[in-house]
Amino acid sequence: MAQDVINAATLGSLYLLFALGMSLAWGTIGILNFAHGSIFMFSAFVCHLIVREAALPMPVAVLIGLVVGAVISVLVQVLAFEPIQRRAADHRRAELQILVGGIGMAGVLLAIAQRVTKSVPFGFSESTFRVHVYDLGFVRLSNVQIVIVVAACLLAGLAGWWLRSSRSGLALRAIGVDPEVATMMGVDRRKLAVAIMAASGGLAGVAGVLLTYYLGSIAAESGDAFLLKAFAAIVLGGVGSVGGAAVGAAILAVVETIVLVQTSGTWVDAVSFGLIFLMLLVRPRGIFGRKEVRRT
Amino acid sequence: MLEIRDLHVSYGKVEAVRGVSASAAPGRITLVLGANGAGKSTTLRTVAGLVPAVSGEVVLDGKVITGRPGHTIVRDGLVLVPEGRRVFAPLTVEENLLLGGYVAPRAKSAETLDRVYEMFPILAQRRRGAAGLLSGGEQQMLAFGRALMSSPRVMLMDEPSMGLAPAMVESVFGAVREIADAGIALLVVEQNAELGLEIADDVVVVARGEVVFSGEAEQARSDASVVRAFLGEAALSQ
Amino acid sequence: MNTPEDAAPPAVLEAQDVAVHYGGVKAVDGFGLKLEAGRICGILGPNGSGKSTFLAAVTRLVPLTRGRLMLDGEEYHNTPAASLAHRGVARTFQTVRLLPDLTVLENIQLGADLRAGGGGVKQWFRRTAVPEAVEEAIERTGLGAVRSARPGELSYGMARRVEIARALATRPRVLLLDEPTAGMNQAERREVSQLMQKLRDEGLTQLLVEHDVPMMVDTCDRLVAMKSGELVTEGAPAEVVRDPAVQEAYLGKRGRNHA
Amino acid sequence: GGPTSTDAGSVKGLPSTVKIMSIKEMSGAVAFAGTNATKGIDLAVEQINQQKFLGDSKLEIDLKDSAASAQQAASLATQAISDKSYAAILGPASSAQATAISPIAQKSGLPVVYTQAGSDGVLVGNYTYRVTAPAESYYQLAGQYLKSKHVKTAAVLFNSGNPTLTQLGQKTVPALADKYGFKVRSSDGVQVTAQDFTSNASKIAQAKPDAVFLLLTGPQDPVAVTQLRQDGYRGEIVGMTSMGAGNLKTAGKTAAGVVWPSNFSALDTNESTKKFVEAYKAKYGEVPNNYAAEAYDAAWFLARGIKEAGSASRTEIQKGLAKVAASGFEGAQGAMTFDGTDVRVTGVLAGWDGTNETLVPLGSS
Amino acid sequence: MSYWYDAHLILIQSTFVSLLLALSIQFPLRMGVFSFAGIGSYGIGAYAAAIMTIRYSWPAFAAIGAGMVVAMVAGYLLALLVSRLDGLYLGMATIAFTLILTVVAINGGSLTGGAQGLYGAISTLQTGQVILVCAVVVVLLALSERGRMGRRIDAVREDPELAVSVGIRVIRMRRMAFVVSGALGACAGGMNALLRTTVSPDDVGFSLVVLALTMIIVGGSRSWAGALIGSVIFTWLPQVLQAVGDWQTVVYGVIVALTAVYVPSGLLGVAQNGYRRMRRRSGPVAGATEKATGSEEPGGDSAPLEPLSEDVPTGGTR
Ligand SMILES: Nc1ncnc2c1ncn2[C@@H]1O[C@H](COP(=O)(O)OP(=O)(O)OP(=O)(O)O)[C@@H](O)[C@H]1O
Ligand SMILES: Nc1ncnc2c1ncn2[C@@H]1O[C@H](COP(=O)(O)OP(=O)(O)OP(=O)(O)O)[C@@H](O)[C@H]1O
Ligand SMILES: [Mg+2]
Ligand SMILES: [Mg+2]
Repeated sequence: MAQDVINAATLGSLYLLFALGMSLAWGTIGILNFAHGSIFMFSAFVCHLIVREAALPMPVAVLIGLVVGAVISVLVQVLAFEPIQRRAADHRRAELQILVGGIGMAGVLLAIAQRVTKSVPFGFSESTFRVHVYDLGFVRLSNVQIVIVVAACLLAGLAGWWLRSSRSGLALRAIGVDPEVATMMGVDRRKLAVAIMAASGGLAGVAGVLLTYYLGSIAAESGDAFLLKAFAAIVLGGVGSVGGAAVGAAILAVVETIVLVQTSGTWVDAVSFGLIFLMLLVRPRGIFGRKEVRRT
Repeated sequence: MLEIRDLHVSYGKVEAVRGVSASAAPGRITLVLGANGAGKSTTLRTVAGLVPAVSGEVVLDGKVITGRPGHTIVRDGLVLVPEGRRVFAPLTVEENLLLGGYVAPRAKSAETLDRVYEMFPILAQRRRGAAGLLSGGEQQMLAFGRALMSSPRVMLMDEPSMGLAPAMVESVFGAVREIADAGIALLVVEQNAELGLEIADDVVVVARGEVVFSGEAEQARSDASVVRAFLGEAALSQ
Repeated sequence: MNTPEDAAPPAVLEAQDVAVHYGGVKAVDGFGLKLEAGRICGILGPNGSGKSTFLAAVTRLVPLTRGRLMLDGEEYHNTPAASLAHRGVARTFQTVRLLPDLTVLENIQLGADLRAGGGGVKQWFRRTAVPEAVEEAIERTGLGAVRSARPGELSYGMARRVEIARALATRPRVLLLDEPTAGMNQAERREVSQLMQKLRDEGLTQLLVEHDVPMMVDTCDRLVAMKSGELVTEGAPAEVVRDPAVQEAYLGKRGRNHA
Repeated sequence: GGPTSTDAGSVKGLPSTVKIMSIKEMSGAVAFAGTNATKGIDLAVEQINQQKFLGDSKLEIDLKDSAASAQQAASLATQAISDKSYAAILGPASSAQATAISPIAQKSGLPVVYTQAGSDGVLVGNYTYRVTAPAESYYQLAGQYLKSKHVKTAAVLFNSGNPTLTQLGQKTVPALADKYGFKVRSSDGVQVTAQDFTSNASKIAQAKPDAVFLLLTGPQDPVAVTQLRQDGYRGEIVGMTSMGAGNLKTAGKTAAGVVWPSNFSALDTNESTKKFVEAYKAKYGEVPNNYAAEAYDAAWFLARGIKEAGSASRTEIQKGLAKVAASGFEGAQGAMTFDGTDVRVTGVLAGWDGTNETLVPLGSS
Repeated sequence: MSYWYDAHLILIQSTFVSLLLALSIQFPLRMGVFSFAGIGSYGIGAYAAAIMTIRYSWPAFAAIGAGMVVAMVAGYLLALLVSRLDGLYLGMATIAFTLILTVVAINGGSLTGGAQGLYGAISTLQTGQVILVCAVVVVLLALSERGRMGRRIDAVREDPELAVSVGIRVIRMRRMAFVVSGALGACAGGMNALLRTTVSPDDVGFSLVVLALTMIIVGGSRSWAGALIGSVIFTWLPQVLQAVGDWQTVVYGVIVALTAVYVPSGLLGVAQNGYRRMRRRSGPVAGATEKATGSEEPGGDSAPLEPLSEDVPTGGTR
């Protein structure tokens, strides 16, 4: 039981780490980045290539993941999303185009990684970091698990504070509503958009590297499965709320763990997506989602 | 303080502004009048850096600001209250105001916030509510307050009285006058010419993208063509 | 209430004790009025007094917290909003709401589509709406020259007229207008006012929300003043405007001069 | 290796080249299967042509990428069918693609030889052959191994989205348990795309069975093994062929001791296997894996069938293949016999020693 | 020609199946209903048709029809359930619906054939019949894009509240969108299952959602022609990309990204613009209908200081 709690916490933290970056970009400047999963995978992949050449310690690997993720994410923003937003006739069409643009970008990253790895799993076995498992008698806990849970809580807290309490957080949310008026108020929207995408990609990179340490290895396709889970967690929690993403990730992780422990596991997706479905029926804008502001 | 010199602006092939010149000085209100589609809003938007000018220049405190990106212009003390309010609907009233003070120092921003709440008590009441849920008039107040938050030296206003009840128009115009008296330069576009002329110091009339009248408000009030066009026949016969 | 010689005509639409609350915000709180057949009734009230919300409640676009709505003496506060349009109630909105991809003509046809037939599958694919209704609405509002323009190319005044034309094209019996002249200049306002009076003379029942007091006094047969979601006073326009409560809350110094 | 006896000279009735379409997954998630298979096929064709196995006529392979899409695979098959110059197809590895090809090929009478493609629906008639033996046909090796280790209890973790793995987990292993005297304590499915097995691993580690069957896909294998070990599980771990092909490399030492029954191992001492491995190493400078070996056999099987037919006609080739199948042959996978159109091999027990694949001798304990 | 037809039969068939599938997502999208339930319906249709054919030897159209009926009922019930959802929340709920169906298919035992799926669904369905069905569907949908129905659909998408105020029963229209989407999706699925004679859980999933979405966005999201363009491109692209060898997945991604970025109104929009430009160039007579409506002359020709000269379309976008 205690072990299950630890496991659920780890899984939830992984989902959160992944979802956090996606939620940041989506909840502020309205970019639902479907390339997020590929950025996550590709950061770990690049890190793997580097670690293969030089045995690096974990913090350095995480840093590399962060930088790679941020750089790719900024590239995607500058090459795809920014031109789409600049050209799109209206908001709704831009939304769909960004989705598809992200899908295309994701395809490119995935294809490159697949080509190089031939879809054989890759990891950081050459890193100086060693997974160590502490057996506390009633539970077993590894050092990676601790790092993941701590990182998730810390980063989520930081992101939440940033959006709620800082001026740039406020400006970002304003950009998502009306970029032109935000400009009028003195907000440099291009710079901030690049900044938030960098943060988002950096988080994806950190998540990718930590996940790879945790699982030992991931494959080129690993990003896609997480993408859907993260999307689900964000929607469940309510778009635009970091706390929502955290709660969504936690619910998803707990449900999956329970189903895995209690049943033979083949129904996991049905139960977790069934739950999301029901939750949405009860709360159509997610758990912490604000009602859409609409007036007659 | 603010000088608009022979401004030309086009949207694609459409020439919206064809040589507008106007100016605003501290403590004075310049009223811009003109028919629908005359190019008033376009002029203001170009000054605020949201639309590129084809030719001509805008000079703020002796510095040419034409061609500079929109977000840098607020820092120099020029702010625009946009046509149609354009409040950030999902953000709260207070967040809208704080965003208005994005470029102002924090302490200053807090101080101005109190002043705005004092000027529009309804906004203080609704500070935690979403701006999009306010009534049309309330939103107009918010847009006005938001612009004040940046502590501007030059303020452009695009139809500030639209949708406001008479009493509120009066108090907004009172506020506009007060702001001008505090040494701010104001350039106001207004459909309600009768009221506008009452508080204005200078008047510019625009038609089809060109200036057709420019002078003191007093002069405008007595100019028959201006009166006929903007105050109606009734006013003329009075 | 009205001029003594005509006995008060029957109420086409009646709202009693209407309340719309949003959490703590009492947007409308026990307001009501009667729309008499072939008359123009106006609502005056400070910003945020609940005029638009009341209109939304009457047209069933927001749910009632309490109250009774009646059309031709028949309660309708549980019927869906769309059926209200079918029963002859049309409206315009405070902010211009046109479909950006359609031309002016098509936007107006959208209104006439209402009368193009029932809900049967065959009707879905009918090519044209009632063309007479569309032409009539275009002519009335003077939109002939811009019929093939798109909303983005229109001036504000024109766009507002399209709103009115669309409502007229539904061939309504009752027309509700929410600040139809905001952002227009004096001359344009006068035209809208004249159009409304002409429609009244043809028997159309109207409700007008406006902040332009002289125009309201000229146009309306009866005025209702509202404040904080409640009724302040009602009656003949000149009287209502002179009411001290109205002057205090709504008109301000200058407005009083007008009255 | 090649055939033992080759009659030189021309085989009557064959054109100067016999064209075969090879439909393989060369890109996408299962590209590793396609690229390795292609290497095996290239080697076989090189040998066949050099040895003049078909006399003066040459075997020519036209490689097409089905890019992991069943629709693309089926479309390529119809192109092969309409273009009469194709004599046969070497089919793709994924069951989804194979089941899309089979009915069309069978209907229009074009012989197809598959490797992998373990699903039941793949073999639909006498024109469809498969030279990868179903895992359950040699999986008793695992039973023998576990018996020698005196295993009494076992747990099963299988990928419930994959037909082959599901079949192994739900049918083969329970049957094995009956036969070799151990009990299956728990049997859990995981999703096709599952990446994290922490919960499953904890659950199994707490139950402490003597053995665990991990019937997962290649990318899932190292993760599941690592997590089981990290959760303190010390018993036997038995997998299936997906453990091979370098998939355990990232798990390294943690995975030492994992075994899996395999239709092929490069370490096999079998004569024909050794010959293949040597030739492969000489050509590519690396050790062949099962995908390469199976495809190599498939190509040779086809060549034998063509020779037997003595004609490039599709119906004749089908008859030729049937004859070859009836008698069986020696290939990279050792001695191969056929059950209908489906191959059977003896198989070996492969294992992982922490850095390399090894051969696990049975019967030693 | 006939050789080419035979050799590319599968792609031809797939193009039409993809068209129906794309339409099943596009139709609700045109009403602003972001529903991916069409993909789930595709699964329902595919399994129903396969089961009816294999177990009960129903004729092709009866088997497909059975799937369509089931999917339409499911679509209607789903519409009732999710009536309060919109935007991407609705998208998520309907993706959940689709994924749940996939899991059900995997766990469906002998009825659905489990992870392996069903095979041997041999029927008499002809390519010509598939094309005929598509033609009928396209004609009906094309009608729904014009005239009264077209306007009403636009209104429901752009401004549901306005739509209600002109008497459009928005809720009913939305439900209809789900039902039609279910029918189209199930029809596509059923046909595909019978043409391929197999169906497996792999066939239905998130990747199909992504594919369908890509088709309609790249092709054009407002018209059946856009869906057609999208389905042609994404069915034939892999074939064309054989030329670039194992770079094909990379090139595919680049193409998708480029079209999304640089072709904002979809390829259909590009085609329409090109056509318009061509017509304009081809002579003043043809171009006359396109005459600008006066917006190019701010202020029109009214005298200055007479702001409201009648009927002059002057600008001012608010
Ligand atoms: N959906 C809502 N949620 C919360 N408050 C609302 C909502 N809709 C309206 N309100 C509030 O109810 C009050 C009445 O608003 P309404 O728009 O009806 O006023 P109004 O009389 O039309 O004002 P105006 O003349 O400025 O348009 C306002 O204070 C507004 O903020
Ligand atoms: N985004 C745009 N694209 C093309 N033309 C435009 C655009 N915005 C404005 N115009 C045109 O430019 C001209 C001037 O418009 P502008 O909004 O400046 O007028 P205005 O004087 O503010 O009118 P109003 O009183 O209606 O606000 C009009 O003819 C209008 O059609
Ligand atoms: Mg303007
Ligand atoms: Mg209002």
